[in-house]
Amino acid sequence: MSTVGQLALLFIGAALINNILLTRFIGLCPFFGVSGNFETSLGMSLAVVFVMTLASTSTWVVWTFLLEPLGVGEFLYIPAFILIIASLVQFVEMYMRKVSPVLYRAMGIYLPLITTNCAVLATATEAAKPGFFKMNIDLGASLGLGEALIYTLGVSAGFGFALISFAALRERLDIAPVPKVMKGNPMAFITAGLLSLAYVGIAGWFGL
Amino acid sequence: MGKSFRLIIAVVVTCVVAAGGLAVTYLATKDRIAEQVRLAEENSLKTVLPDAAEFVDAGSGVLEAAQTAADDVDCSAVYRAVSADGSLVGWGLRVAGRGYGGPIELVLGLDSTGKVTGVTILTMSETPGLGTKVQSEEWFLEQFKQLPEGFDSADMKELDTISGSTKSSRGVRNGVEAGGRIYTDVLSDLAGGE
Amino acid sequence: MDLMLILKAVLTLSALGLITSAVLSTAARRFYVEVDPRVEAVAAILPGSNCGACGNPSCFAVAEGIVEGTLPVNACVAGGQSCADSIAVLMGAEACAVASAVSVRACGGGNKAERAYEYGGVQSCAAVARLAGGSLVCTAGCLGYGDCVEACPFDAIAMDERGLPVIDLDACTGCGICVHNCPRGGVGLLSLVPENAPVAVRCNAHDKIKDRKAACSACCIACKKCERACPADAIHVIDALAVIDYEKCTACGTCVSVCPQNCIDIHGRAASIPPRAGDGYGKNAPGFAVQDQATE
Amino acid sequence: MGDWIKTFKQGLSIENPLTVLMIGLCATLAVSTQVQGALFMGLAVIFVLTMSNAIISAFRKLIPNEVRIPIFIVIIASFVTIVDLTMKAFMPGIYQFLGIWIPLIVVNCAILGRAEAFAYHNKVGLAIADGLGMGVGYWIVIVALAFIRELLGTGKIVMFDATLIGLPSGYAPPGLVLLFPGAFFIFGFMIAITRALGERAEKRRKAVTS
Repeated sequence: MSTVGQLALLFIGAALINNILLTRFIGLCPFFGVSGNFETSLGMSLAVVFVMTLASTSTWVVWTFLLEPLGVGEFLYIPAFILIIASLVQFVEMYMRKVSPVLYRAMGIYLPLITTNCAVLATATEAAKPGFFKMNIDLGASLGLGEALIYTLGVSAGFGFALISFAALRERLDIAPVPKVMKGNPMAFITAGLLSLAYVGIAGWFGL
Repeated sequence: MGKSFRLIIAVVVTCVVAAGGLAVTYLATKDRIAEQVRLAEENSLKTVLPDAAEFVDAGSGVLEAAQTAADDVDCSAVYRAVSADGSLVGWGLRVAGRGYGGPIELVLGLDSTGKVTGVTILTMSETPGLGTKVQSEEWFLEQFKQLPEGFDSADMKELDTISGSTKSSRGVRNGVEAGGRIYTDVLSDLAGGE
Repeated sequence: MDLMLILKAVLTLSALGLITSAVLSTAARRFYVEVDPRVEAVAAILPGSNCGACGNPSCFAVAEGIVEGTLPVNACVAGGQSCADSIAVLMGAEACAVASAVSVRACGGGNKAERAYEYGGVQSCAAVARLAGGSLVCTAGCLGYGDCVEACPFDAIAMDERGLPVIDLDACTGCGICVHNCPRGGVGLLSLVPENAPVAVRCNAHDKIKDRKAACSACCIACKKCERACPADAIHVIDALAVIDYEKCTACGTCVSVCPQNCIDIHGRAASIPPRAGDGYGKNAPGFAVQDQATE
Repeated sequence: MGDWIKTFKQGLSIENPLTVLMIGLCATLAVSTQVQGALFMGLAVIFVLTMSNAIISAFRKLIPNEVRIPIFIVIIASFVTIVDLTMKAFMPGIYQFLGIWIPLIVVNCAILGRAEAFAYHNKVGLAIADGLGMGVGYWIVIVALAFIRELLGTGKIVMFDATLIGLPSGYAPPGLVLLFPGAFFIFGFMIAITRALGERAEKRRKAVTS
């Protein structure tokens, strides 16, 4: 099943067709908060790619070796996964702040923001237990670790791509002649709507 | 050392209480959930095969053969529909074609000659109001009944799709088409009903 | 069977809880990094949910911002009013006097500056700045469409008849929003100077003198007369542009009278606003009384 | 009792999680294609927010500061799972529609944020008031959004298979409204309107007082 073509489709599917931000609506809180300026969204996307991969690997391991065999996964997966993600983020943040303050300055400050990010939990659960989110690229009964990683990389790349393109748009937005009442957030929403129209279009290319 | 010990205890105690509570709720609701799923399956089978009295699982051998026949569409259950006196009335298939929002699980009723007696949708996650029209537009599911016995993908061409939700209608059509393939490859020679 | 399930569930989750909290507490000790206690105090008040709604990456970054003074006390959106009040109390107790600053305009051109093209588009500096670098021949001058006027939350800026924004020193709080909003704010057209800065160089040009003169008649021609005349050695011509060092400046006003281009003038007083009695600008300076209206 | 009502009202208007604080957007936009679904999503949020606020403020003395985030998360996750299981058992139709959005309540910024900001520092009574206030604030906005989207998108509002309100049959519903981009547009306009109304009310109040 895991020919290179299959993996490539998995990656593109997760990144563009089912872009987690603009076509699945997951992870919008930081999307509108952080995209205010360009640098923060760059740092944020890097941090998301890094943490999401770590999170998905750990949830995949915990699911296949701990929760699934014991049969308790069905109702314990929410607290278990979110506990792992929160502790993982806190650990990485402490580690990074101590070991490399420079990297921490650039990327580390976004780490806590990722604990409450719906996208990370959604992808971690999807990588561990496919089909739960009914993403329309069906991932088969269960993902091998390699496929789970590729899937997560795809999703985080899509997240970063959407966030950065939206941040660039928003910088232009501040100077656009917009009626007073629409200034700021409402206008950001309308732009996000247009951007998501484009992403829905991308899905069309692939005949989905 | 004492301080961090207290921290760990606090977390562990919360986990114990939470896990205990969740386990109890899970047990309380487990049977009801199973019941719901079985019930949904039961009456969807009844709607597609009205004159069948009872549905018998066709056994894992038949299921594997059906899954190979259906190949890209996954088939999760095959039932033998038998009437009161035990004679074979037809087959109930649970197949899942891929729609826009994800897999669309269908229950497909075929009579002993392989003609479609009915199609109902078990679960789907299409966009409400657009994709869900495959269910709300009665003519769409009814049109599968006109398919001849032993239909194949050629006959499927004439069926028309719902405007605005081509992907969802194609998902349903793939499911039914897979049912046709299962019938011609696997079920037709079982029609003798051992 | 059910009891077993409950036991298994309790064991798995508490095992996870044990591992994660053990790792975290040891990590907390081994990776301890000393942090300014005030930042921690503010961070404790903030919700700590790091939701990003305020545009900052994390609550900790907001706490640092508030302590450093770069963020307002009510920066936290999610925490709402209650959280803002408690932070204000905390910060109020320790708010040290920050040297207050005011904004200054480094351009004297306005209507006198040559136009590169007639512009009829959106009346905003940012928009015109995007069109071939702005409608002025001069690449650093004030475009005059009033983005700073509109952006100023304290209404401290008003356009005068010369087509130039004038900053009212009493209203200006030095928040820097006008500098941020001016498309040429970053390159020195608008900048923050100490509140009592008496004089200002009304030119921001960095190109060659020849081009400058062609672009605008009110530009600094780097003749260095001010540099030679200044008793306090507070003004120097650095890469062909006069720059004032406000620590040394004694507000004597000699440079104002000496400059042949009248490019240095009294800071913060528009031609249209008559000089107010009791202006605190270098009372004893010989040149001031005479120069009051001459420059405009 | 006075400040109980004040906190409750605050949650509704000044600190409304959606229109003002703009947190917890993920579920709102996705679920608001059906009033029935939005109704139960709002109820689920109210239940989880109020219960977790109550428990957190009840035990706030016992919860050590250093590990407060993991403990909050486990408490909120348990309440979310309880909602998840009960809905799967008793309301399969609606659970089918809400699907992933129930588990994602646990990372809903509004809940963790309020639990942390408010519940951990206040008495139980106030925490419950805040939970209810924020929850109802969230609920009203999500149902309003769903009402607009379902009416415009499908031409009729269907609740428990009963059509409550239907537009004249000639109305050809534009598909876009139900798709994701439509959610962004409509929510954008909604915030603009609420902001305009808020400003006008503010002006009127200022005119009265000054």
